[in-house]
Amino acid sequence: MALDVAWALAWVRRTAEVVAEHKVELSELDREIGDGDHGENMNRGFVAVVGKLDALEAPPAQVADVLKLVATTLMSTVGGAAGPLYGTAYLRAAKVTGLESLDASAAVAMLEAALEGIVARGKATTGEKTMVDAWTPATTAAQEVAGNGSSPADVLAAAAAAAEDGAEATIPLVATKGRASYLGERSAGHKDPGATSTAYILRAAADTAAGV
Amino acid sequence: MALDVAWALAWVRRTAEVVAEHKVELSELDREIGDGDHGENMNRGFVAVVGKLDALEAPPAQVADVLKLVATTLMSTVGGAAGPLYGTAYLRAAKVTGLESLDASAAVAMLEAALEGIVARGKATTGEKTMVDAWTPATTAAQEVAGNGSSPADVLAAAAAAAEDGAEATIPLVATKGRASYLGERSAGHKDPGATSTAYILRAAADTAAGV
Amino acid sequence: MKKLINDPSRVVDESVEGFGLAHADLVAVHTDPIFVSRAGGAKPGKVGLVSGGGSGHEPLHAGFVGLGMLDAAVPGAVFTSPTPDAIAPATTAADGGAGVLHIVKNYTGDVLNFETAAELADAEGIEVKAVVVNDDVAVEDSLYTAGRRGVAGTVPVEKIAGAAAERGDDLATVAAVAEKVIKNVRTMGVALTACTVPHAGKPSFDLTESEIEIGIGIHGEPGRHRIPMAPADEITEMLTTPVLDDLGLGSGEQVLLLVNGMGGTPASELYIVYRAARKLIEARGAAVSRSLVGNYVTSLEMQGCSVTVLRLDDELTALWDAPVHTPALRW
Amino acid sequence: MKKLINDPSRVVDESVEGFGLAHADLVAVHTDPIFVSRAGGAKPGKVGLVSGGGSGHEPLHAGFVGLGMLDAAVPGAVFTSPTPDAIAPATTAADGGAGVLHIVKNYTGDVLNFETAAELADAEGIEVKAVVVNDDVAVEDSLYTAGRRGVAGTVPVEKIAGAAAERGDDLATVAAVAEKVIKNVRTMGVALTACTVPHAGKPSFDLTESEIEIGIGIHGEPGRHRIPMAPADEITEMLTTPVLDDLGLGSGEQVLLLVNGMGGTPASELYIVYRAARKLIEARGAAVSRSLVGNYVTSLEMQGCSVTVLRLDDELTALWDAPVHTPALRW
Ligand SMILES: Nc1ncnc2c1ncn2[C@@H]1O[C@H](COP(=O)(O)OP(=O)(O)O)[C@@H](O)[C@H]1O
Ligand SMILES: Nc1ncnc2c1ncn2[C@@H]1O[C@H](COP(=O)(O)OP(=O)(O)O)[C@@H](O)[C@H]1O
Ligand SMILES: [Mg+2]
Ligand SMILES: [Mg+2]
Ligand SMILES: [Mg+2]
Ligand SMILES: [Mg+2]
Repeated sequence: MALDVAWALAWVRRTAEVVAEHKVELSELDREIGDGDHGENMNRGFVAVVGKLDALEAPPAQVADVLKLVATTLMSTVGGAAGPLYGTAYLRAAKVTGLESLDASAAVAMLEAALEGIVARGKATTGEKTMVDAWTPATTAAQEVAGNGSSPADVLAAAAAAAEDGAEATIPLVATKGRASYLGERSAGHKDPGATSTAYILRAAADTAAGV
Repeated sequence: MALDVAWALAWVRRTAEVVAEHKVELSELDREIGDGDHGENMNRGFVAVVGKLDALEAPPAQVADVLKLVATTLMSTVGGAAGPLYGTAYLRAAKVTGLESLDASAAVAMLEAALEGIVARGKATTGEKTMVDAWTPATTAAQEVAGNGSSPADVLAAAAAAAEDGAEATIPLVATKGRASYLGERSAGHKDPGATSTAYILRAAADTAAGV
Repeated sequence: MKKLINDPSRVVDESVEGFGLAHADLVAVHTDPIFVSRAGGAKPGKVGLVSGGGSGHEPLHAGFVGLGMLDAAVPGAVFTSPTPDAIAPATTAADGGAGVLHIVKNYTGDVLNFETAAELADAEGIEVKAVVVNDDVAVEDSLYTAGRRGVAGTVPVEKIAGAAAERGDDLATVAAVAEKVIKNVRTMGVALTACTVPHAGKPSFDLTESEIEIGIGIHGEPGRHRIPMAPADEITEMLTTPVLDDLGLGSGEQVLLLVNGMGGTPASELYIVYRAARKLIEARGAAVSRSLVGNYVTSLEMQGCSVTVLRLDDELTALWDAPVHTPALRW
Repeated sequence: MKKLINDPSRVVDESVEGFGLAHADLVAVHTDPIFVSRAGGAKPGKVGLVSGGGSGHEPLHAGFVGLGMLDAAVPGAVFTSPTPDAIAPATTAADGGAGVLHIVKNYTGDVLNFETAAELADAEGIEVKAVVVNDDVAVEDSLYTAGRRGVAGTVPVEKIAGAAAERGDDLATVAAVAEKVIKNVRTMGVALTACTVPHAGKPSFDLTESEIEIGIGIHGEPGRHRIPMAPADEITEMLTTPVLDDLGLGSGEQVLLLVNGMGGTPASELYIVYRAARKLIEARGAAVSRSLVGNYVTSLEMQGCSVTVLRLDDELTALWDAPVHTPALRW
């Protein structure tokens, strides 16, 4: 489907489903190298997002409206590190999405903006075992695919696949940002929860774009 | 052996050994229907008694001196219910032991005095699942045997056997005195720790009298 | 058993030593026999208050030594009443010439040891009266028990009698005030887990992951019955209703509500219980005019709590509000 | 998991409600978003102090709202930093026209959420400064971590900065006082058991009956290393020596010693640790001139403790001694 407001709504609702499904897994990952709340935090946030969407009198007109609603809701319900980081990501993404539906380069711009927002807030670079390790390869892969003249759905598919690989690749890393950094060497051998939730979010984006 | 001061010292030291040996058992019994400290309490007391005996410059002259030392030491080191009860028992017993060695009727008098002391302090009668349920049959058995013209050692042997039976017979009782009474019906099915320690103390008396 | 201790037989000594160092401005620690008294010594002309009992209930009793509360406290071995040879010198230390009140929790061991100590003090010419706290409604007060146990209700008894002594009441009056509190205070407790006495090395009873003990005492002894785990509001109801019924609390009355932690329960849970208990009291048309929530009469690291309700009148309220300055209670 | 709760998702709401009812004389509880402020409202002309963080550390922070300490506290979900939409109105409530100091524990989530809230408050015309508490020496403060965590050292920061605000210092001065405390306070902790976050339903990590975690934080996160169980004096040494070394504590200095319980440890054990820590400090020729022992910054029902040492000078001592009247700290 086209990356229009209907897609944005579908993406967000699908994300809520996927996060709910993987709530325990995400908290479990966080329990190993953090404080065990990441699944609960994300689920609380996306349940609230869906609640707000359901309560809207008029449906949002644009992709940007949907993303802004997600941003403010996550900001005020998730808490922890992930709340402000994802909140900023969606807020920055909202700012670059155009009026109607996104083409491939707009999709890339959206991902770039999200990544920039996360880095601006969290000051992490790649290799620090954070969600940046999922967002960075996702954005790079999206840029490459878009350069080949692919569809917006292909862009998101490439981003999702790269985010999944990026999340897997956090396993051997020693964390140097976020709560996992307190563990030092003991953080190695575990997958980063934030990178994992990023992969789920982008997979939901790709699947809904592909009409799956 | 004659129930003289040497016997009294042997009895007390044997008691200390037996209590140490059965410390865990006594606490375990108390854990089931009380607060789990009876073995620890009794052992603390008799360790202190032995310590005091060892530290004496001159050996005690009479049975009464030994029993008085036991009484005051138990009183100041055992605590709980057992401390004042046993303390009073030994104190009263000390008062009725004569100058030299005990004959059969003096042995009976010693047991009677101990029992009276416990009852005076604790206000328990038989069947309330306390140490009174060991001391009472012990005293009765001693009286009977003494009436038959038996030796002092036989008196103590009869008392010990009756105390052991009395302790066993506390198992089905519902406690109505002491800490076990808080359990109500749930106190049935367990042997009373104080009756059990009484049986050990009287067995030590009999065994040392018999030269075992 | 994992505990922050060095040696089971040294727990009380070392802990009381640390307590004395941390609160040297308020208390003096005596060793051999061990007891704790006010830093300044007895106040001439004031009735002295002495309490004590087995250790493992901290801050009870030593944490309540100070202005407006106790003059001396006697810690026994863990969960074992102290001995007369320690209670007697504590009584002497507390005596300011106006006599001494012994505040005794109703356990055979405590009663007997304090009785003997009172005889010793009497022989020294110190007038001693004793009151026996027996607030635990989990235990039937009948011919067939040693009477009710003394549990968390001991805190308001010590606080209020302490205030009476501080304002200059004589021994008979302080004892009467204490009796009045005892007559109007009731408690019931629950355990979610057992506790482990250091020298025993294993839990005082066995509870599965889905069971709790209702009507627990404070010595790691089992309660009156065992039930499946339930929500906090239901558990609070099981504790509070017997307390209110036994008190015969009626509409228009005012109470102090004390939710006491057993040692291992987070404050957040105690406040959830407080909220539920308060609603039950208000549902009877009574009002909670004074509150206390926290660990005051504990059972080592046991998880659980007790609910204590004290019927207040103007006198008891004023005495409760009077200044207190002790390591564990201060206003 | 056995807890005195009704519903994992209602733990914070119900507990804060109970807290507000029990301490209505001192605090006001706001709901949706949830925060706690002083009962009387902001004091005109006084710098406001706001702190907050994940719940589960009670009495931190709401227990420290009141005269001489915080003006408002913002409890997040259990172990999860609160959100800006709650921190911002708490900041407004705390503002008496002289600006507001945010006291933030150093966790990425706390820092980011307070930062955003400060922007929101700034947009409302409230001047906000923030200090970040990072006293946990278990975490290396290097390029390779998010810096040290903020743990029990938060209590003296809030107390002393609160006293500075109460005496009328301006925002820059209050912030400087807070920074001075932060520069001079260090902590290290140990866990004997893990804790269970209500919605997680299982322990935050697994420890056997013979292991402990050294260098634990306050969020049920594992520590830096795991060692076999050891006597209290040895454990205290492992906590205190890194603290004293990092502080560079020398002979002749004076300190505040805070032995903080993690929630499930009996007071008696905390005093045993206090005794051992005090000896280590005195062995360096330094003196413990102020002490605090108890549950102040907890991790739910975790068993364990932390040792905090604050280097004192005359100013910090006087501010520590200044009156404080909050639910959890009062003198
Ligand atoms: N500085 C940072 N930059 C980017 N991502 C971060 C940073 N710090 C933490 N994260 C991400 O946040 C995730 C943890 O989120 P969450 O568990 O919800 O918050 P908290 O750590 O406060 O409990 C980590 O797995 C990591 O991916
Ligand atoms: N009123 C009483 N009269 C006689 N014996 C009693 C009485 N109360 C308790 N006991 C005895 O004391 C024993 C318990 O002693 P102990 O465990 O040392 O003291 P505590 O009950 O104070 O912990 C009981 O098993 C019982 O035999
Ligand atoms: Mg987390
Ligand atoms: Mg016992
Ligand atoms: Mg006992
Ligand atoms: Mg968190």
